[in-house]
Amino acid sequence: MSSFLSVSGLCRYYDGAAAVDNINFEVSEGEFVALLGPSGCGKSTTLKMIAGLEQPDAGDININGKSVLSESPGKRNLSMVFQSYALFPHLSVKENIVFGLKARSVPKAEQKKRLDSAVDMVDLRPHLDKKPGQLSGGQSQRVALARSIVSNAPLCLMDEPLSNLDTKLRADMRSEIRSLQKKLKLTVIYVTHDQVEAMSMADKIILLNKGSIEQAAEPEIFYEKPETTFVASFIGHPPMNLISCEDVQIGVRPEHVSLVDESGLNVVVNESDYQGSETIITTTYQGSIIRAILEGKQSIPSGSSIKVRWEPASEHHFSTKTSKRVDTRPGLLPFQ
Amino acid sequence: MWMNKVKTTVIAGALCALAAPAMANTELTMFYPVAVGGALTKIVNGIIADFETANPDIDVNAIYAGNYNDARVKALAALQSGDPAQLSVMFSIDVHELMDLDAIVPFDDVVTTDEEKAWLGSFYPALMENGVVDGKTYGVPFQRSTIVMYYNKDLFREAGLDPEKPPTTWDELAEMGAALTKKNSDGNVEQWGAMIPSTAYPYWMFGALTKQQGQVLMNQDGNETYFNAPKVVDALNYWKDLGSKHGVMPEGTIEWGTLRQNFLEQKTAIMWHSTGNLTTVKKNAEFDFGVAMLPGGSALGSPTGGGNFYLFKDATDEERAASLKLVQFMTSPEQAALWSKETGYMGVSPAAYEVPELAEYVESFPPAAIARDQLQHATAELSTHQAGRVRKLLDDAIQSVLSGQSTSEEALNSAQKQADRILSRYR
Amino acid sequence: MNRITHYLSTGLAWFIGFIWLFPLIYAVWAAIHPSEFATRFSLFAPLTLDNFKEAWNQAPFPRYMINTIAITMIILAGQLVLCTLAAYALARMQFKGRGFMFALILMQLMVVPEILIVENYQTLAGLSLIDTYWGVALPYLASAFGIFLLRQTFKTVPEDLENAARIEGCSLLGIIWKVYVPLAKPTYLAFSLVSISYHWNNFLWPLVVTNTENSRPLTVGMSIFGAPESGVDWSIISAGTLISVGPLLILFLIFQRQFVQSFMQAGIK
Amino acid sequence: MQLSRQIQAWLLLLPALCLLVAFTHYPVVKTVARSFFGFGVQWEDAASLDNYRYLLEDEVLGQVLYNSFMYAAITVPVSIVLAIAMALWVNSKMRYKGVLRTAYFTPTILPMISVANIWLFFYSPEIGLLNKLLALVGHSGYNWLGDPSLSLYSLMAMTIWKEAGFFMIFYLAALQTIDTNLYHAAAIENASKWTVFRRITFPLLMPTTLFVLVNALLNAFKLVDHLFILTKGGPNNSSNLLLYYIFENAFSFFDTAYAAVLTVVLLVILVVLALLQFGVIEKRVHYR
Repeated sequence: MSSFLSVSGLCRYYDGAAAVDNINFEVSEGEFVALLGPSGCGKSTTLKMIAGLEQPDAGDININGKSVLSESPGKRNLSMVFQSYALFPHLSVKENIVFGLKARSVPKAEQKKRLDSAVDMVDLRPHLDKKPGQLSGGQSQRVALARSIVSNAPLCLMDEPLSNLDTKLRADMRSEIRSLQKKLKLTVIYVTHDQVEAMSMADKIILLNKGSIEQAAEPEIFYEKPETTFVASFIGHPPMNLISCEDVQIGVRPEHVSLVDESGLNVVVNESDYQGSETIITTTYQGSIIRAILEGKQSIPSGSSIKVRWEPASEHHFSTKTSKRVDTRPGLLPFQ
Repeated sequence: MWMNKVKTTVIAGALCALAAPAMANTELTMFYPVAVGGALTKIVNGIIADFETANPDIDVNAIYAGNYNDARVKALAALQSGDPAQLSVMFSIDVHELMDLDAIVPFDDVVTTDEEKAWLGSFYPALMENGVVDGKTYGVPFQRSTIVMYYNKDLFREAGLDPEKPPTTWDELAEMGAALTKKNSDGNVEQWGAMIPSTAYPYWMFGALTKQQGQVLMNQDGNETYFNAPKVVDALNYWKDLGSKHGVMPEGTIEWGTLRQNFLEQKTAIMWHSTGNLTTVKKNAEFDFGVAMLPGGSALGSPTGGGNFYLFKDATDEERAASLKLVQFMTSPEQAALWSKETGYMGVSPAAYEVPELAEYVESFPPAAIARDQLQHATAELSTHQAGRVRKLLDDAIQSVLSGQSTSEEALNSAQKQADRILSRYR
Repeated sequence: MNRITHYLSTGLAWFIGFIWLFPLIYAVWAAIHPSEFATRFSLFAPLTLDNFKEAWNQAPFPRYMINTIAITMIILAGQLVLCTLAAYALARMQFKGRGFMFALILMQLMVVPEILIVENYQTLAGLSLIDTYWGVALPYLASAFGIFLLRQTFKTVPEDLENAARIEGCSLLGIIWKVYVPLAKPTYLAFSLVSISYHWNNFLWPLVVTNTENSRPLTVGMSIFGAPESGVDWSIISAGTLISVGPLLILFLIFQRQFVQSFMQAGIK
Repeated sequence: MQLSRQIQAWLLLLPALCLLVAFTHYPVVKTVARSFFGFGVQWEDAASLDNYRYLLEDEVLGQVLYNSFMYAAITVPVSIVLAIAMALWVNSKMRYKGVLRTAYFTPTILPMISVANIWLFFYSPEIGLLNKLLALVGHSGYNWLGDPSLSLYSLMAMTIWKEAGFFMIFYLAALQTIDTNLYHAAAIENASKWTVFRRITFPLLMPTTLFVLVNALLNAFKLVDHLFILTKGGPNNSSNLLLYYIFENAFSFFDTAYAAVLTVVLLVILVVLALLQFGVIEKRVHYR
């Protein structure tokens, strides 16, 4: 499959410091790609450069094989959904949705047709004449989506579109956006700092840290084969335990740690955190924190000593020096 | 074919160019001020309309520009902006300043025929004083006045005075003024004996008082003033004494603009004011009033005042000829008579008073002739180089004395000193 | 005790209100009664409209009115356009020397055109614009106050709105017109009303720069018409005053609520 | 290729900038130049200090400067205090406060030049309203405009009347933004009205006061319209103000050069006020 969007050697500096530092990736048509990372990692800057809202200091952006760097945002044939929704407060819902069509002088009849189908897709029919100020967060989100839909642009950029919604609504919108994307065969670049969103929605995740790509892969690879300690500690909830051991760090996911009576690692319990279906206990082992997820309610008093263990096959190993994955020396820890 | 077309065009163009001067009217722009009451613009517009009817080849754009100062500013502004006026009515005393700015030409250079020369000599000589410099006539009198004394005959009768015998000397003015000043039970004055305005044009009123002492305020060349001459000091002392010593006039300054209203509301029995107010006073007074010459000190006297016609340098010969025509028209005996009757300003030439209309008017309303009769005692109005600044020096001195801030000697000495400094470079 | 201060305060408020309105009340009184009642009060004074007729006849009010409206509108339109463009550049665009330019513009807040009448007069004379609408208007077209005000307002517009509009294909001017202008409406309204009332009433500069009825606005016309030199007739002057402020007064009475509210929304404080 | 943002920015700025330079910066520079090179309405070839020498000898100038400062020093604080009081009244629960607000604000939209004639009637001795009112209590009245010790104050009264209502609007806007919870908290503390004003309202109005103060000061130096009708600066310059004096020199005396020197004096005063304003703006930043 030839790449629809390709980003190569992209750099952006603010006051001499690199916000985006030599980023390369490719996106195929119809793919849903999540740009994941902590705040300040450069994911939004990357998105803005793709949109044309910012100019890169180096590198190139190709859409359909053509460099778009010299094109203004309006000419790149893409749409964008903003974290703040960016709805025009002085315009009605309807006017907001067709704003771009008007700016591009799309014929009236065509405007109406596209509006109608978009409105039905996102269920906004009863709210068309309201002003954004009268809408709930979810409704505003839908208006922003509708604006993106009517543009008929094959590429849609989403900048943390769900971060202003409450948890329940967020889950609903996740699947809704995903199904919309599939139905419209949209190519989506989705910026988020929420790994759950990325894992559950994306075909491919690009994890950024300090302006560089840490890893780019399918979601399950992120879980199963994190390339760096940063990835390892970013994905999963709670994140992977990292235990220093000579020149490697051993990574074990808390869900793979179990409580044993004998032949385990001696650890001291710091606290246990009851979360309904499970309990997360935090323990210390030789200065490293080890968390374990246990089923049901477990009350273990702080300060008590217990034993834990895991299957050697579920261990990941990272070089202490480079923080990169090393696939040698399994089962390093002696379980007594 | 093509050549023909060009030829025709060229010929047509040339014809148009030739025809243009003959076809197009000469356009004149003139500014004029109004410094007294009434709808004078209407009257001026009427005269202009008559002139245009009589001279269909001349269009006159007469612009009412406010007071004398405004008119001068506007006329000079028009000159600078490259869209000049060809003639204007401006303060008779602006002559030195206009000459310094090289803005005006003397009428002597424009009049050619004997008839025109005769016209130039037809005005009252006293009215020409301010307009003649170095033997050449730069200003022709138009809306000219002297100061006259308006008095309320009813109040004279009430005070037991003879309404046909207004004061003729300074002493009489003080005496009769005292009789005419009425106080209420609180001891507050509710009717004053006399008022002489001391804002707007205080130097003008003062010119009357000094003339009555037989002293002029400046020389004919306008480069010397006599502000601190002993008789000038006396004159100012008398003015001040009317308020502070005789108590017949309010102390402090008296507003020029509201004085007429004061007189009409009988708050003062006597006022000194321009003859230009005569018609308005006549129209609005609900009492029997008289007009008299100003009372005399050692002599009678009043400065002339008001506006003269000036011709600007920046004009074509045609425009200048048309301007002269207009000035002649507006100062002709017939128009001057009409103007005088409508406004109270004086007829500028003896001939004007022979026009039956004005002659009859004067007969039926004798006050209309007082200004003219007073001309024999008249002198020029204060006019110097840098007139505005010099005038203000005197104005400030007068006001500071009347409001009790300094003595006449101090104020006038200081004014004279500063005037000397300004005028020395013109000597 | 508290109640007494309350009544005193209320009384004072209305007393001052009365004094503040009094000149206008007097003008109405003087204008609708014969001139002998201009300085005298009598309940039974006869009513008349003659003063209006007289004033109307003595000065070309319609012409003055047209001039004033034209000048005010030229200034307002120019200010709105120029200030919007400049304010946007200063609020939202990165360019070298922005801070310096802003400081240069703010200078006009202190050095208002009134102070520079002499030189500005010379400039306009050089451009042959004396006694024209443009002559009156030009020095005021670029208003530092307007630029400052709009810049502050534009800065509060979320940047994402602009980004959205850019992605939807709006040009730079399109963004200003479709996003910033509508969002700054209260500021525009407040500024417009301040500008209109300022220039409707402006006197010194028009006095200097106008010569004739071609461009003379109401204020200058009124100063000539009502100059004390010609002897004050308050009845006619009052009538003239009412004629000249009438339109603005009516405009204000209609819009006063919006005016005050837009002031508050615009955050002019 | 789209125009670079730099060029676009300059294009947007250009029209306003050109006019500002033409009618603010260029005339300032030219005024300064004329103050050295000017003579009357002409230009001289060589610079001289003659105009400035006249400045030192000018006896009127001292009076004019004194008047201007007095004018500012009195009208500004009085207007501001009145404006605050008006804003508080209009913002309270008083009945018919809309009428009151209109009354306070009306002077702002009346042209100074027309209304000055009406004030002339109030001030006129003998026939004027003020003295007639004084006569009712048996007082002989004053020559409001004709007495040098009163004329300037008479002008100030009209200025305050004109300005206070305008400043009120700014305070009204500021009052509406004050969090009502503060007043509720004060009510729970049972604070007196005066305490509430002194401890809550007034401090919160401080930024507005600073802003209005500077504007009022600047206004005080350019508000001279009423002089044209009421006093023309008299009697004996007792009510003459700097800007009117500049106008007189330039347009009555045709001494453009000296008017330029006076303008330089005014500019210096304004620069000092400008520095003050920058201080104020800096302060305001801290409040935000």
